[in-house]
Amino acid sequence: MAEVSLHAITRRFGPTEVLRGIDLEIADGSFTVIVGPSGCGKSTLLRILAGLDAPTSGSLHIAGRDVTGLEPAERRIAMVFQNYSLYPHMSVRENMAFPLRSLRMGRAERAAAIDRAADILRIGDLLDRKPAHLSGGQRQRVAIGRAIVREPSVFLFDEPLSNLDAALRGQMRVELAELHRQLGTTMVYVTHDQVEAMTMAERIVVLNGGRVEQVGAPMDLYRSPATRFVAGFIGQPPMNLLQATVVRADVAHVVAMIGANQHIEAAVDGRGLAPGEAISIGVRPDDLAVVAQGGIPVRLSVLERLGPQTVVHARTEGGAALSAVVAGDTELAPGDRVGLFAPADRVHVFASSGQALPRPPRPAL
Amino acid sequence: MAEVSLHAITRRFGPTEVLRGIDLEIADGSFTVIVGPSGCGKSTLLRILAGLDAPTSGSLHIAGRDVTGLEPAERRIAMVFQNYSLYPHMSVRENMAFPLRSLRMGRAERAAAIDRAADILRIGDLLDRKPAHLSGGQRQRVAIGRAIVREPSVFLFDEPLSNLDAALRGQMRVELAELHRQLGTTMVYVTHDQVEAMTMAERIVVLNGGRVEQVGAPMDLYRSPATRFVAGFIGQPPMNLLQATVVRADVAHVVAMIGANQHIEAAVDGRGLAPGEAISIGVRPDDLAVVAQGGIPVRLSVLERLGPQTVVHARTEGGAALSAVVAGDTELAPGDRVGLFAPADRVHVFASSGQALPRPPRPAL
Amino acid sequence: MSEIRSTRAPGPRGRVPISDNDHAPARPRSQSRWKTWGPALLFLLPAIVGLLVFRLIPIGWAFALSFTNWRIFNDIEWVGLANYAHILTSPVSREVLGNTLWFTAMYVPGVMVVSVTLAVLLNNSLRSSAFFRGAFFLPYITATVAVTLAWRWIFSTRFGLLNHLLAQVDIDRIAWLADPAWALPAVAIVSVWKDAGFYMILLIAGLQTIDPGVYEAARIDGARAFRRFYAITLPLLSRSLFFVLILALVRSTQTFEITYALTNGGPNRASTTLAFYIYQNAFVHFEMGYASALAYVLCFVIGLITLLNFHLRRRWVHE
Amino acid sequence: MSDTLRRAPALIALYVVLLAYACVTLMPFAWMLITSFKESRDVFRLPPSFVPTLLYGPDPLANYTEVLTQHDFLLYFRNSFFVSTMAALGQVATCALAGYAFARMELPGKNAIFALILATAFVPTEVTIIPEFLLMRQLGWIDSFLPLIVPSFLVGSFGTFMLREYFASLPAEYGEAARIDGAGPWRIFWRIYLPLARPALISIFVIAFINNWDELLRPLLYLNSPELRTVPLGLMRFVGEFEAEWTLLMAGSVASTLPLILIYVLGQKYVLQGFAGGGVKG
Amino acid sequence: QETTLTYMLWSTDQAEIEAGAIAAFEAANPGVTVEVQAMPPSDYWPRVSALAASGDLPDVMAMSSGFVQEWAAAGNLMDLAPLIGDTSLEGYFESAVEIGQIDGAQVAFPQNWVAPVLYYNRTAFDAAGLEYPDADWTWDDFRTAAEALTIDADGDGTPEQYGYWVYGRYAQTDPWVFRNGGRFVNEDGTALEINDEAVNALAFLASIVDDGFAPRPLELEGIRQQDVFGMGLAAMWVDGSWNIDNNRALIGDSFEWGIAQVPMGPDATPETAVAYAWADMLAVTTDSAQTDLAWALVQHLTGPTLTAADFTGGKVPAWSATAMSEEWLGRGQQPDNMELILEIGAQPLYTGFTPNWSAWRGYAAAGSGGLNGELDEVFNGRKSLEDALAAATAYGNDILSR
Ligand SMILES: Nc1ncnc2c1ncn2[C@@H]1O[C@H](COP(=O)(O)OP(=O)(O)OP(=O)(O)O)[C@@H](O)[C@H]1O
Ligand SMILES: Nc1ncnc2c1ncn2[C@@H]1O[C@H](COP(=O)(O)OP(=O)(O)OP(=O)(O)O)[C@@H](O)[C@H]1O
Ligand SMILES: O=P(O)(O)OC[C@H](O)CO
Ligand SMILES: [Mg+2]
Ligand SMILES: [Mg+2]
Repeated sequence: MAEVSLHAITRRFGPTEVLRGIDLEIADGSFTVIVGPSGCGKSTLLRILAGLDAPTSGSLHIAGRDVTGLEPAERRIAMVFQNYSLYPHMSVRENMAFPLRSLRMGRAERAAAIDRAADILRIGDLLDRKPAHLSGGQRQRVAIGRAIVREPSVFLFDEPLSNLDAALRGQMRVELAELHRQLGTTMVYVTHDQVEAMTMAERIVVLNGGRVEQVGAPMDLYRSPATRFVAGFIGQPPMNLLQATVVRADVAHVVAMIGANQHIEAAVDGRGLAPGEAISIGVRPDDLAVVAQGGIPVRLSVLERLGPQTVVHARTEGGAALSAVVAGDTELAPGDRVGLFAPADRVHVFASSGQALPRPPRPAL
Repeated sequence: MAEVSLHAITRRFGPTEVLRGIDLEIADGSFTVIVGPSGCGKSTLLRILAGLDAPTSGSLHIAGRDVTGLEPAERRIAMVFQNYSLYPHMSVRENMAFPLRSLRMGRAERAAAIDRAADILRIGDLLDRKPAHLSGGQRQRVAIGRAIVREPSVFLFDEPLSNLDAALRGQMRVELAELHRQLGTTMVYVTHDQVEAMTMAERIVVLNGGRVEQVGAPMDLYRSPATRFVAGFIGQPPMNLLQATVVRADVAHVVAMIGANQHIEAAVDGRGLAPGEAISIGVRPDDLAVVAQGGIPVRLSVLERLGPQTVVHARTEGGAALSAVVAGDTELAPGDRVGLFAPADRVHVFASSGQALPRPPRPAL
Repeated sequence: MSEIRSTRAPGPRGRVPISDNDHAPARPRSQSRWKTWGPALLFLLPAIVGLLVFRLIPIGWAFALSFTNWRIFNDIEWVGLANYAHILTSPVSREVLGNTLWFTAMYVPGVMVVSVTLAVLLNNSLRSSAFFRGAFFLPYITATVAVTLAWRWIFSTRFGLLNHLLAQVDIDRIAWLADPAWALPAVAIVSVWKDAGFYMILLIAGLQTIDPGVYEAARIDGARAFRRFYAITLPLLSRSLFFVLILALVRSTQTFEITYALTNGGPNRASTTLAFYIYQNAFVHFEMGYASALAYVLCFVIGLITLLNFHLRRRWVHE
Repeated sequence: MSDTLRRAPALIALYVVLLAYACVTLMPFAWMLITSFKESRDVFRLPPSFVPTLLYGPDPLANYTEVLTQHDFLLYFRNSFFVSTMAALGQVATCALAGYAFARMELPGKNAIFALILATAFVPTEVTIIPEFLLMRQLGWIDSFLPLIVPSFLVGSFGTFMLREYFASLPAEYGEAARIDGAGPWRIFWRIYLPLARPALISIFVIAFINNWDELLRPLLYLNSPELRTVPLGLMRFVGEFEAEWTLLMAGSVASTLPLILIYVLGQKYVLQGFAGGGVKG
Repeated sequence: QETTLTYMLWSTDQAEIEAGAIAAFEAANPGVTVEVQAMPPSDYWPRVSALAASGDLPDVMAMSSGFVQEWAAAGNLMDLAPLIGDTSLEGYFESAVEIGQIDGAQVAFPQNWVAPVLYYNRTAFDAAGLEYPDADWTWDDFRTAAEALTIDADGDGTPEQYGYWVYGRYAQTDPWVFRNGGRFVNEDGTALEINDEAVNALAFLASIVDDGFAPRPLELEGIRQQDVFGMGLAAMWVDGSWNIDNNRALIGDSFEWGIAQVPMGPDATPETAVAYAWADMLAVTTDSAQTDLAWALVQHLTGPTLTAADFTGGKVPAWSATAMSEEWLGRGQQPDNMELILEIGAQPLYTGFTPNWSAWRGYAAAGSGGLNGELDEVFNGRKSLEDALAAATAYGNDILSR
């Protein structure tokens, strides 16, 4: 019942165009994460969805209704802010009652709605506290509580977890995902943290410089980034990206040179490329294997031992930084010279425009 | 030349004892991370090291010299604060010159020191900006620059990365580790983020409630946590901890019951335990395998797909939360019923006191 | 909408142009403009009415009067610029103007130094600080006339407390209130005494917005107390200092109650400042036209000084 | 500062300075207090004496009882209290509305209005008071509290400035959250921002109350009826044609300062916060 | 029918004193209520000025000799002559009534009058073996007495008792000037023209100070000037007779004192040596709509209604019968020669008031400036008399010419 669709939305602040024509369909009941670097226009987009800001041009429909000119309150949306924006002088209960009062809901009805929301979020015993006496995670939950009491048809989240510490962030991610399953309401979630995008989203919208770079399911973006930007942005540790020049290219292969005389092969459709052309080569750290012989020769600089896996940071002879993920612990030490090898079907190639080259067409047997 | 040693340091604020007797030896040139939950006294300890605060009792030596009563400036230390504490009215250059002026260094010498530091940290082109016009990561670097110009013999860091976003935090972790390699100076680093502790430390000091819980290399703490607290604190996703009762225990095995009729076996020296005793069972998510048959039966709730690995969150029939790490992507979906299996030599057992039970003694062949 | 923006939006606060055209979203014009402007206008209505009726009307009226020789109980006679011309040529008004500048030169630095010192000394968590703040604020709230009488007693030449104390260190009696060299300084002393507590409160408030971490960083960096004060505190307090400076400047040109009760402008005009002279002309001699002209000269002087300060502001105030 | 404070000698030096200056600030007040406990003829004894002679007599509070009972001072206190409270409340209300609008609402030309409000504070009262008087007469407000209350009710430069800064320093997100929650401009102001500005509102109330309490010129010009007299007018009764009744004047002054001290002590905590959040920034 | 008369005066004490008389007036005129407003002089004048500006002056207002000319010139004061008609004014001091006449119009009517006198400390005179001052005293006699009365018993260079006490105020210096035939202003009061007799009188006073027989005013700064004599710091003093009350309160019975006329100057003849006195008056304003009733009130408050007890200190009732009553003469109190003031009032009077007198003479809140301020400079030894008078003349003429 509450799909959201944006048509050619632009937003200008004075001379700068912050959103440059956004077309987007958000399915009813989906969990969509809008991700992108700081300043790319995520918040602006979300605020336009909320009605806190209006687009310079373009139109916006929620549940089939044109809401472009409507007040936030008329859109049946709720929003959770990065810093929670709980009303500091009101108790948790009053915070949650605030939107209900606007709806002129009766006292008993209000109490019931609050209890229901408190139940879902397990904050029943906090109802009489002021926000100042809550921990970060509790505040987060209350902010969500304030959003859900109104039973909106779309939830908007603007980096709701970025003020929490790592452990809590991990925990709240899971809780939010569970909440979405429970409520089934459309959720639009803005973050600059690709880990959040990857772990929570059903669909990710990657925004860059006011434009949509790619839309897709998390693993699709991870495996098949459409552009160099998406490739570098999605995945932690980030994809290794190297400058290279084309040596050979055909419909199923590209061989490129990185650094002096070091070749690397990628299984992509290289038909658009000419030898000598400048391209970028991308390899995910977990697609790089540490090998004693062969591969790209590197010298290890830093090892990050996380327990279940170790991230190996290294530099090529040319000085370029590369990282690889090794499962579990490792005997390797900084200063070691090893090779890093990537299978050709895991190597990505990006044209100088930034566009990814597609995998070769299935051989028509 | 600059080892740090603390003897029986205590600190009381009014009635509350924040540090309860800390003995610690920090080796010259080492990178030591002090980690612990919020409020455990980490900052207090670091401030005592810096001379910003004085211990209620105990003594402190740096490079063999008793510095307990000395002013911060007399200790040859430098400190980087969580919120950077850059002088907001001074340019980057002036910020870095500030400590040098205290040393009555000449103009030319000062300029040289600043250029050197700026070089190391790649902030040469920021020197004339004010802190307000720097991004978070740049500020962080300037704060470090201000610390290194003085060539202190000990660096103190108080959660220097916690104000940065995830991607930047990852990047700065590596940079700091590289900086340590480059300078070789003793570094004491305080954080509540165990990922930072794991990835950066040569030695980790786990602090809890004003006491040292465990000191050791990161992987030692990861593999052999001395207490239930350390076990739960170190590792991301955190170790699964379950309430259990002892069924059988001997020198090499403990069999315990978790939930109704569900048994689990651990290869530990269970000689101190009596059947029926309450214990905690701990299993790291990456030590749990998802199996179709056997293991602990669970129902999957949330899947976090990170790319190289997927974190599977599940609930047992008794309602306890368990998580497991699966390499790469997976076909599993929320709602699936599977089993989770842990090999006995990866299962940890904690007595009700919180102490870990040791692995069984090597059989004397 | 322009000022309602994300806290993370970059750019110095308050610099965003107010004109709506720049970034206001394209909305159906007339209707939604009034939707935003209407409430704003209602909110401002009391202030606008007050400004018009109780400020601008009397001010405009007084300005018109400055071109007359109105003596309140007389008929009004238009005299053109005669009042202004007289002010510029009369030796008395030159003397009074000189006194005003001299008073400002004593009062403003004096009150700033004292209030900054007090603020710095009291910007801590000592339990006794609240008491001292109260004690230092007390002069600001005690009735000027009554307390100035106490000061007359302190300044008394022969039987005064101050000269008595000075005698202990072998300093000769000073006729504080009757010596042309000392009368204005005496007025300045009492004025500083009376106002310092108020500015102190403003400055403590300013100090409390300084991140204490900066001081810790400075200690680590080896800066001793004095250097921390002039290299950290002063620059970081500069916004407050500027605010206090403007307040003090305006006040220095407007104090007359203390002069009235302490020296009556004497001896022989030595402590007559412009504000007191305006008061004399307005309410003793009832030369309302002349007093109004004097007031506008005063406004001009204050305005000039204030503009100059705003001009110099960039040099020493750190945003 | 804490490092200096850790050392005993520095702490002692600090206290010496503070106590010395406290003597300077308290001395004149102490003199007022002592004089208020003297008999008239002891006031100008030579050499001056610190002995509050009345305290040794049968009726130590003689001056105070005379002031309070024989001179209708209780009435004056009531009047002053009413006038100061109303004027201060009004000022808080207007400044809050205007400061909020200046900080958070959109209106063409609002900055010009703001500048005008600030600039008009620079014009000395002495010259505008007579035109103001003629204006009040036109309004028919002479011999009522209206001229004392309404103008400060409607304009307060300092307060408007401070509240503008204060409201600007509060996060815009509260208002946005409230808009999403369906609140209109008034409700956002009334239920969200106004309660949050409490420290600033209290500090403006305190300052406005003090200023109005001390006001002499306006009551003098506007009030005729004895039953409308305010405390400063009442005090002026002790300043006679040839003589001042010093002891009564001092007793009255001390008594009239007490409410201000009380207001300050009650508001002290907020005054600092209010200024810190408002115009005054480090 | 009911009417209200408004009446304003500059002394709250006086208002209390008159309360009875007012009540009597109301009783005698049924339906009339008198609304009284009193305030100190510093507040009174701004207040009535504002009322004048708005045309709201009270029916009856207290009027000072110093301001009467300006107020009359501005047309605020009603000419009482038509109201007086043939009513006999015989009971009043004639010269006091004349002070309220300007250009033939009776714009104000006296309630009381005052004159400066020479106060002297009889106990000190006795101790020094001096004769008390009398009508034949010359300035030389005065100087001799001042010298003899200046006593520095402990020899620290600062006399504990001075012979005399003076500063630049009109009531302290101008009696000497006028008693020497001196004048500050020209005939019609349009310009300052300080004549030689005036200069000589002021030079004489300055020499008393310079010779150390009177303290420099700056020495005694911080002590109220009217307390100096009463505190025993000076044995002689010239000031208005209104100070008698203050002296009584301050001196009690700590010493004996008396009053005398200010000695006649060497340059004067009995014709030119005028007495200096002025009156506190009541005026009916031109804003009054009930002038008959107002005049009735003025008559009531200036005539025999008020008793001697209603006049503080040396204020002389304008109704001469009251003044000459035993009660006013205050038998049994110090000074024992109050009739001296009445003698002064019988002499030809001169006030020297002009429009803007307060500004050029230096009066009230402008008291530190004008001639007053310049003379203080002279007495403080910081300026020559010549320079001071030149400056005062320039300043005064600037004011009078505007
Ligand atoms: N009210 C405004 N006035 C002017 N510029 C603005 C305004 N709001 C946003 N911008 C600009 O628009 C751009 C996009 O801002 P936006 O807040 O949408 O970024 P974001 O993607 O949310 O970044 P972040 O991750 O840092 O929150 C920024 O360059 C910002 O400076
Ligand atoms: N100056 C102080 N006065 C009183 N209590 C204090 C003071 N400083 C710290 N504490 C208390 O000491 C305890 C430890 O504080 P500390 O700042 O060392 O914790 P932390 O481990 O650094 O926590 P976090 O991770 O939140 O920074 C806390 O309970 C804190 O409230
Ligand atoms: O000079 P003052 O102020 O003491 O007053 C004297 C009176 O005007 C006498 O009428
Ligand atoms: Mg954003
Ligand atoms: Mg800390």
